[in-house]
Amino acid sequence: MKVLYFAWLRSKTGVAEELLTPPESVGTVQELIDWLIERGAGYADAFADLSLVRVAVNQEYVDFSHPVKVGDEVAMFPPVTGG
Amino acid sequence: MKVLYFAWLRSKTGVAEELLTPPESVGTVQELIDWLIERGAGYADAFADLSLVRVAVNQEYVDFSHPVKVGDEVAMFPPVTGG
Amino acid sequence: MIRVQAEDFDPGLEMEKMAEGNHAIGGMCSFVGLVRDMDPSTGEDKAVKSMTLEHYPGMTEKQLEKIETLANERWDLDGTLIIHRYGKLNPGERIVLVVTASRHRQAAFDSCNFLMDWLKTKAPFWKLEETPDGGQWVDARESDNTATDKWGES
Amino acid sequence: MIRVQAEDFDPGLEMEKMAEGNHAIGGMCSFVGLVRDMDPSTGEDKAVKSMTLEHYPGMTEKQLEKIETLANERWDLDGTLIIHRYGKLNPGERIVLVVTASRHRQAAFDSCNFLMDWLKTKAPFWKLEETPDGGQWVDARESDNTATDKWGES
Repeated sequence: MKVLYFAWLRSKTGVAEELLTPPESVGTVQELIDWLIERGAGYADAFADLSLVRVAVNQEYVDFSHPVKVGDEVAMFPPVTGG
Repeated sequence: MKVLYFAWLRSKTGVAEELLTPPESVGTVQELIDWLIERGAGYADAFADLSLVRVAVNQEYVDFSHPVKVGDEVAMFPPVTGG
Repeated sequence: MIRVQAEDFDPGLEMEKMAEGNHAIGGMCSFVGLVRDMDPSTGEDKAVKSMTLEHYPGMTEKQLEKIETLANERWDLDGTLIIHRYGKLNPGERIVLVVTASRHRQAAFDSCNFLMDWLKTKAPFWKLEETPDGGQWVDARESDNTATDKWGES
Repeated sequence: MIRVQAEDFDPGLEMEKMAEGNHAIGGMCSFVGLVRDMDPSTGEDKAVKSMTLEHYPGMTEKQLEKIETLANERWDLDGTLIIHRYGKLNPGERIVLVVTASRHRQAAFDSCNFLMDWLKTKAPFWKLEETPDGGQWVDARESDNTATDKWGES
């Protein structure tokens, strides 16, 4: 599973992109985030307030209950500020 | 009094601009139009349907009850179609 | 700023000039009106060969300035421009340009929309279209009055 | 058409290209977003030295295409264009261009406004502003969500 972080989520996790193999118990976005938070303080900081986190799976917006599986591209980022 | 006609009001009256001296009994736009209608068939045709006539006195929109006096610039035209 | 002219204009250049040196501007909205070739009575395309825009010199400038003032009173704007052409124009040619600049996106959109709606019902221009059946004065559309009404009393 | 690019663009030229050869178009609405120098936290002018726009390549294009399709389903349009830049930009530089062309004036205005509102809440771009206090990620504004909501479910 490829996981991408943008804007201040990238600054806080210290990672732009990583290939991860979460345990089988991780089946949704929410479970992926819970698992990431255990990986270190940077992740815990990045995901401290989930109201500021948006998620896309395979480049489509999804909510936290959306399934994630092997081969997915999961992106985590703050609300967008383009335009 | 200078009287101007635009668009099809000009075509129908056959006049773009004329200097007129209406009788003293002409005190409003409506009275001016009534007097013009008596001047000939072109005017009668131009003013046959007053719902299609707009009037400006001294380059400001007015309604038919607006006064007209010596020295005024009175313009008669159809609803505008610019833009 | 308002301009009433026979000559064409360059919308990109006009926008560039308005934004120049003012870095408080967040956005600019523009509208360009073009000569259509559709016959307004039959709805048939490619029917209009050319169009002549007649106007009322003096009153046109007065009305456009009044409309521009109204927009600036109503919205917080960093710039407004109205250019309207007169004379003979061919299908595809530019007739009118409205540009508004503001700190706020919606103010730019709304004021530009307002200026176009008002111009359509208040600026003394009349279109004479050359069609295969001869010259036809374009009728005013009730929808333009309705469009202006949505901005309320001004 | 959509384009995501580092390079600047020429709004006038883009409009010209869209109108070319289609004399059914009655009007074109455009919006150009510019880099402001105002500090978003303090409201102070001339505080932003530069801005870097980060984006999510791949998803950006997908989202912009989706937004463009929505606009074309909703309005009768003769052309739509969205150009969004990324990378480092200075105050006064162009960020985004939206152009819509239609037979009908209000369709051009509304679809351009819709595209900008949707782009503001859906296109994956993030602004990092360089201020005297260092780099600051710009916060999303609730008003942008409200602006998008006015177009209803899409």
